[in-house]
Amino acid sequence: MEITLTHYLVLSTVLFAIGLIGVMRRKNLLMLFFATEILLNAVNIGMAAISHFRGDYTGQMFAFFIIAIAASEVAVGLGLLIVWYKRTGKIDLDQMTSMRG
Amino acid sequence: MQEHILSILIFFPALAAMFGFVVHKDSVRAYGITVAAIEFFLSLWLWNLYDPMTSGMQFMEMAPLVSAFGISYLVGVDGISLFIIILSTFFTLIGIASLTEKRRVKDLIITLLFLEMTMIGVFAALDAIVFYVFWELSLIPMLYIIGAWGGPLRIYASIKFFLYTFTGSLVMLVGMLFMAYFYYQATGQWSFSLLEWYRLILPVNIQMWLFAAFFLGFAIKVPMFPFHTWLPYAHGQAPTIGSVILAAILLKMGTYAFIRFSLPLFPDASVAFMFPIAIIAIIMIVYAAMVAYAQEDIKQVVAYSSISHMGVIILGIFSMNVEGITGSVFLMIAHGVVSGALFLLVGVIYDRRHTKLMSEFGGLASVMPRYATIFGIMMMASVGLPLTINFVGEFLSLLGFYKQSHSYTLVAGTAIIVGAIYMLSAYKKAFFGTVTNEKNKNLKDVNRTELLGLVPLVVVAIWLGVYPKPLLEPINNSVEAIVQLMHDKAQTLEAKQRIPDLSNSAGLNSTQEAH
Amino acid sequence: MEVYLYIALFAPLVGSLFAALFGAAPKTYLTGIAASGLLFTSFVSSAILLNYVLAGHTVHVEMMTWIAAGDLYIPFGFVVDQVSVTMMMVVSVVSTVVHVYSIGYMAHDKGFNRFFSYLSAFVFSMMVLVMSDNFLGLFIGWEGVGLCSWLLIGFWYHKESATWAANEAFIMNRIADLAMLIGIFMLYWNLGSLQYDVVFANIATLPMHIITWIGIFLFIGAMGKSAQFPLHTWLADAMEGPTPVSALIHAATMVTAGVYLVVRANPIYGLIPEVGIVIASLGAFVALFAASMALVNRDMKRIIAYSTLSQLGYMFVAAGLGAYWVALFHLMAHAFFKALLFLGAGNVMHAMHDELDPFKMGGLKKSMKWTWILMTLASVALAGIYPLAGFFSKDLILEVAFVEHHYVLYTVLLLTAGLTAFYSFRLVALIFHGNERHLEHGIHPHEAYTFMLYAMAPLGVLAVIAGMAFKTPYYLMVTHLLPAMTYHIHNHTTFWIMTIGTQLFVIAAITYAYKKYAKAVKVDKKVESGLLYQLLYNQYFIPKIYDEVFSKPYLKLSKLAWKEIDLKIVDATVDGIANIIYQTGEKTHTMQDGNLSSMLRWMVIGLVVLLVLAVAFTAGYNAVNLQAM
Amino acid sequence: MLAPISISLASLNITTMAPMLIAIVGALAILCIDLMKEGLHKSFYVMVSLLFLLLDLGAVVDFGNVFLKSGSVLGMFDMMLIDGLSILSQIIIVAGSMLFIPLALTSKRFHEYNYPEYFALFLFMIAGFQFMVASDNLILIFVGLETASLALYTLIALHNRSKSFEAAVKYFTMGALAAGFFAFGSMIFYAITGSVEINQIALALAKDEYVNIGFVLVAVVFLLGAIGFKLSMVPFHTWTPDVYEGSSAALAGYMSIVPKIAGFVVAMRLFEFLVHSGVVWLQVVLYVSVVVTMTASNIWALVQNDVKRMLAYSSISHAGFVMAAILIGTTQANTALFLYWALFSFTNLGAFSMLWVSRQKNLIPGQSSDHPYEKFAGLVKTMPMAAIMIGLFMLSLAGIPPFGLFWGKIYMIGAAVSGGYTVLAIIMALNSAIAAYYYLKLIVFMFMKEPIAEYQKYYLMNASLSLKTIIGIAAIGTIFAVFAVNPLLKVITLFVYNSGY
Repeated sequence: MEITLTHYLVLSTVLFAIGLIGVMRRKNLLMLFFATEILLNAVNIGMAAISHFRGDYTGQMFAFFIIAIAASEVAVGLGLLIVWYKRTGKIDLDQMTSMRG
Repeated sequence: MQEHILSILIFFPALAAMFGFVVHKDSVRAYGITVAAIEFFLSLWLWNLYDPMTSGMQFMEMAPLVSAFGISYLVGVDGISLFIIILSTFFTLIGIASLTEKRRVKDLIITLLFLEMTMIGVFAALDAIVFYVFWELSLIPMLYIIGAWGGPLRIYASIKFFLYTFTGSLVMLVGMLFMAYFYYQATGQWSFSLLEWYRLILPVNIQMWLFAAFFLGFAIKVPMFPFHTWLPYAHGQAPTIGSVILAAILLKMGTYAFIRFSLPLFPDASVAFMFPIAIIAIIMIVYAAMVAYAQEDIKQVVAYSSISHMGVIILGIFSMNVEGITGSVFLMIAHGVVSGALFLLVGVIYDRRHTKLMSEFGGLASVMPRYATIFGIMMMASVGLPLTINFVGEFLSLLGFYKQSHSYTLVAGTAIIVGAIYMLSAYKKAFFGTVTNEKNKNLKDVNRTELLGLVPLVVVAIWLGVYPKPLLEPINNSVEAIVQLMHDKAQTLEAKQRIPDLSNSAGLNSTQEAH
Repeated sequence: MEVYLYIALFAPLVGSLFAALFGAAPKTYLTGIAASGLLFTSFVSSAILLNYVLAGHTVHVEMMTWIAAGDLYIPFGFVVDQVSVTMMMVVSVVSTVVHVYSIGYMAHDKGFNRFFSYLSAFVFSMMVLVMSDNFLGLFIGWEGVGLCSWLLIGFWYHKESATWAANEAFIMNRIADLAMLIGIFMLYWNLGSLQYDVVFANIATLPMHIITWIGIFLFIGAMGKSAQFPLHTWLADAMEGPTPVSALIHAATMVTAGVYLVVRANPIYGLIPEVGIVIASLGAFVALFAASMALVNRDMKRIIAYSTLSQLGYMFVAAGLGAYWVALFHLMAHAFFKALLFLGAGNVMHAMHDELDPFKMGGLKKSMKWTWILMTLASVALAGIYPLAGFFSKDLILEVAFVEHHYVLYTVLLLTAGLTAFYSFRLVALIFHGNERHLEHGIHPHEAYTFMLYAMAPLGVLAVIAGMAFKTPYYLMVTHLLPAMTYHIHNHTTFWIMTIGTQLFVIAAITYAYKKYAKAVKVDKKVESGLLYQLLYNQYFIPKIYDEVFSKPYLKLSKLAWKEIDLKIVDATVDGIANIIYQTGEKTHTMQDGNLSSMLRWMVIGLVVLLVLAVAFTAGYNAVNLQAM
Repeated sequence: MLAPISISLASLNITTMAPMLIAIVGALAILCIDLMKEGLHKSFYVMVSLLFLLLDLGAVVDFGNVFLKSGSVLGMFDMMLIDGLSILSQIIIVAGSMLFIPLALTSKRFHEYNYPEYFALFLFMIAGFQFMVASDNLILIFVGLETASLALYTLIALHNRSKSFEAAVKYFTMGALAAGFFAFGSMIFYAITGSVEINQIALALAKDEYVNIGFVLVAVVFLLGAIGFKLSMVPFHTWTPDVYEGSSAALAGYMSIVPKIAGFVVAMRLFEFLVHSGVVWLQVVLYVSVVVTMTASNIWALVQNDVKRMLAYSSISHAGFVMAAILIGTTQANTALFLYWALFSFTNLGAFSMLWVSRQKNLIPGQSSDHPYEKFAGLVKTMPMAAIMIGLFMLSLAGIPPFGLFWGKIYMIGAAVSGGYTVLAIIMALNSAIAAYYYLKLIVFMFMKEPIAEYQKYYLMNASLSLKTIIGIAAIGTIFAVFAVNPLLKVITLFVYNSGY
């Protein structure tokens, strides 16, 4: 079977869906961050594939930027997470409801 | 200075109010009276300068404000607005002079002076947006007056007053913007100037929509049935001064706007909506009178009586002829004087007893004869006795509408019956009979401060009832211009027929084109 | 002459304002004397004007502009012509008398000054009413007398019944005033003016139905002021006011304003005889109707009030039948003797400490001789016995009805004449003859002040001679303006049979009344419990019906309008809309539950919904496009 | 093999990046200064930041002149786009930032201002926003967006309270999800058009006549999610109230203005060509979301007990109101957007500053949030000027004339009317009426209730000269806006019109 762009895109979409589901379901903050990483990386796959099939480097460039951004996001996210953990001793989302309404 | 007299009139109170922050609170009342008196004399001077034979706008001032969007500071007076402006300054003066409020007088007086600015602004504005600015701005001082010095339900009442009026006027704003857009389409330029708008002849279906949009804003302000329910609360909770200004001036903004906007801009729609509005007016007259009759609180009686009288004014406006509109403008002033005085009078007794329930009183005529006399005179004026100020307006308004419909006028004319019913029965409850309540036995009659406010009103109420000519003449001239304009602009056959053509009659000798 | 006109008109106003100055001050005779003096001035001026008019002139002045708007122009204009000068004389004579009388009558009242202020104000209004040269000016006076009537009926404001009656009178009059206003509107829009001369000159050019409507509306206005059925109930209740007031306002002047209006508007009514018939019929009906109520009433003043009502009916018969000068003549004559009757009743009331039930009086002729004489004189005049005033004016109306071939009206009026005689002398008999029943109640009557009796004397004289002496000069004068119709029964036999028959009939009624009431009062229980008696005694239950049908339902409806419609529907809708918005907020803001998971879920849900919409739209779009292809 | 790269430096047109570079240099300078000398007072950093922002603003204004002479400028491989929109929005961004940065000079000590990093991050963030608006390349927009967002998360967290961290985490997580949306949307556009430049995408789509309308819409959905998050469109708005509540009032005010104008510009670039191309779906969706955003947030604002939260919902509502411009898409509407936002920034600046000056460090017992309405009860009796100020800003927010926002409001509604969206105009007007209620509620508390003793000492606790100055500027801007409207309108119209919007 030849692997076409469609396959990549489907993979990308499936991964994105997985990410979305993770984002919705995960109650652990760390896991949640992982899910967002999956989201971004799903896009990376798609970008790279399209870029390849179109013979255009823009997509790859985009992917690189996404990687960079994902990395910085992790940095900031983990920073926040650590502080939060230090203060509360938990990283459970359901604890985080002091503001509402 | 003469050419800027309107701007001076508008902004002098506001400036004085700012200065008022500095005045010590013990002297602020004197300050307020001084400012209001100066303002009043300025307005009299305006009257003196005003040429009663000219129908168009006088003392016009123009300064571009947002020229890119066609908004400019444009003010002017004609016979219709002149006297309402004088009424505003008059009542501010009377209100401050007879102020009995003890709590935070300084804030109150500063607020009143701001309110005065907005009132004059509304009546002097000839640019729709400037008009709207003052229109909305007038809500705020009133909100504060009701909310801060009012009765137990004051916050509910003030918010209701504000939101209700605000909602209506926002719809009106959309109408204004549409109107400006229409002008833009017709001429390629933005303009909010009323005088420019007067030149437009709009398609009838657009007139209908715009009329409806403006109507909502005005109707709530008037207030017309069924948008009237804020009024009893506002009056019921407001302090005396608030009720006085509200009844005397603020309500007139709605009816004034009908004459200034709805009629000349949308003559065909006005004619088309004439009968629905007449029905509303009749409902206002009769229904509000009935509700007034059922009231237990004397202030509410006066409040509902306002609605009833405003019904007559509306009827006069939509009579579309000179007699009716002139009458309604005059009745605006008359009702201002009379209802203002009645609210002042209710305030007198409220200050003494801290209740307004009629069941608490009875037999006051023997304890407070002077009070009862003044109240009686004002009540009779309110009932529309000839030779009092109200009669002239009511008569002309009804007379005017009779031209349009006989049967409607017959029903509307019950105003003079139902009005007598609630007023006389209220008077009977409060003033006649024997004094049964111990607390009323030693009530003091009206004192000098109170007389200071009341006597001028009595004088005006009778003077203008006997000799209304100084007012009627300029009003008449300006109204003729508007009616002629409406006739010229009317497109539908019905409108052409319903709105009289004055160009052939002798009455137009002194009339010039409105623009 | 204009000076006299202004004096006649404004002297009462000056008197009123002068008295008003002392309104809050303690009683001072000065007010009464000054007011009376000024009225006398007014009377003198009127007399001078009368003299002038008799010479065939009229005076017409325009004082100043009142209302001018559009094409409407209404001045304060006054006219003294044959009709108005008659009215002016009546008004100024009766009011001068009443003023002087009141100085005595009100001597012990706290509101003495106030009373004169009101009373003079009334005279001023009445003068405006009769002297105005246009319909709206008339309306000023019309409403002005209404106001003064309200003030004076409710003069003793501490009495519930008085204030109630005052309000009733005012409101009932207002109902009629509305019709009058409508009539005025019609005049204006059809003729462009409200001046009498313009209106009357042009009225004939209008289509018939419009004239008819104008006539009807104006007459309804007149019905209110003149208390014609069905707007009559206020008049009897108005007797709550001080008796001089009843004499002046509710007998002599104000209530006749309606008749005056019809007479004044005779060019209009002359064109619409059908309406005239209706007016005459209603008048005849009221004459009988009111007289019937007077038969059994046990309230002295109410009896006289019903009598007034009945006589007003007579006047309307005359006016309706086109005999305007006859109506006006009876108006004048009636004013004299009816005022006299009331003032006499006032004396009796004073003596009886405000007792009104004649069944509790009796034999007063001993202690109150002059009052007895004057009241008997007035009653004789009222009954229409030759040669007193009533004979000339009232019998003339009977003749008019006869000559115009309205035999039903004639019969009714004749019957009423008998009834009138009966109740008048029933009253006289009960009060002045028989046992001194009042002694049981510990009352010792005394005659009124002498000057009060002197004050009444002119009326007494007029009651005697007015008919005899004035008829011809009056006729000659007034027919300059009013249609000069003479009503002669050409058959001499018929004339004499009618005149003598009427006189005999009336005398019989008087005799019967004396017989029944002059000796001892026998209360016939059987008659009193009878249906007819109850019906009459309760005024045909009309006040009750009005109360049940109009007053109470109106109050109920008002309460309903307020509590149910205004508060529970109109206001509740507004608050409801606001509440719905607010409650939506309250209910839905929990969607913001602060949990990050649900926030993320909202975002994804939003995305998914949009995606679904996008897919659906695309599917639809493609489908449409495929079809298009 | 790679083709040899030959680029002339001139065509790079590196000056197009000058404004952002100034901000970045400023940030780096602050960090370097901190390395050299620690413990400098915050006023130093505030002023240094201000200076750099001033330079930044100068550069932007300079571009404004260039633009007026010669139209849009492209640079950096056509990545940068300096057109009227970018200039206007950069002016608002930089000027807004300049007005907010002095709010750091409170009289009480707040610990985040002791970190120079705070100011460095602040400048980075501004640079990020500037990049975002100065490009029509999705990559650069994305990078700018993320740079700014990441800095912002950190700024929020630096407030160092439990609620701030919670806010930062929430914002961050949702931001990450939104970033995913943006990336995925871009990917789809890239897939169907082979470009990530908006004007190229537009051309490509127009060329094949939107044959892939389904995919276009899917891409639009994702981008709408991402931008909608930034602009807090319902239902992507849920972060807003919590984040505003968690962060300091000053920062919350900042967030209500600057990030949003950046978002609007991106939205204008992204969606308007689609609206104009007759993508009915987008029109409908925008219409609905504008109405829902305005109305729903207004309704929620009604029931808030905390002023800052109320203002959060109110700013959602204002954003929804302004989004209408993108739906209407006429020049007048786009002009209205900028006008509205410029006026809004003054008023909101004032409103949040007034909260900021009365911020207390510790809550008193029974107090559930920083700024409950009760805190302001009877303010007119204790501090009339403060009450009048707050009242003024509230009235302006409510759109009462003649205060600032009114003019924006009528121009926007006027744009809706002239754009043929009469019903929308009425909905917008009625929403103003609903909104008036909650603004009034604060006025009612201030002017019509009795003061509550415990709160009294916290009024104006934070006030310092610079804060008062800022409030004064805001007040003047709000009151006398009427005189500024005409020049603003003229300039904005010129810029917007010449940018082809």
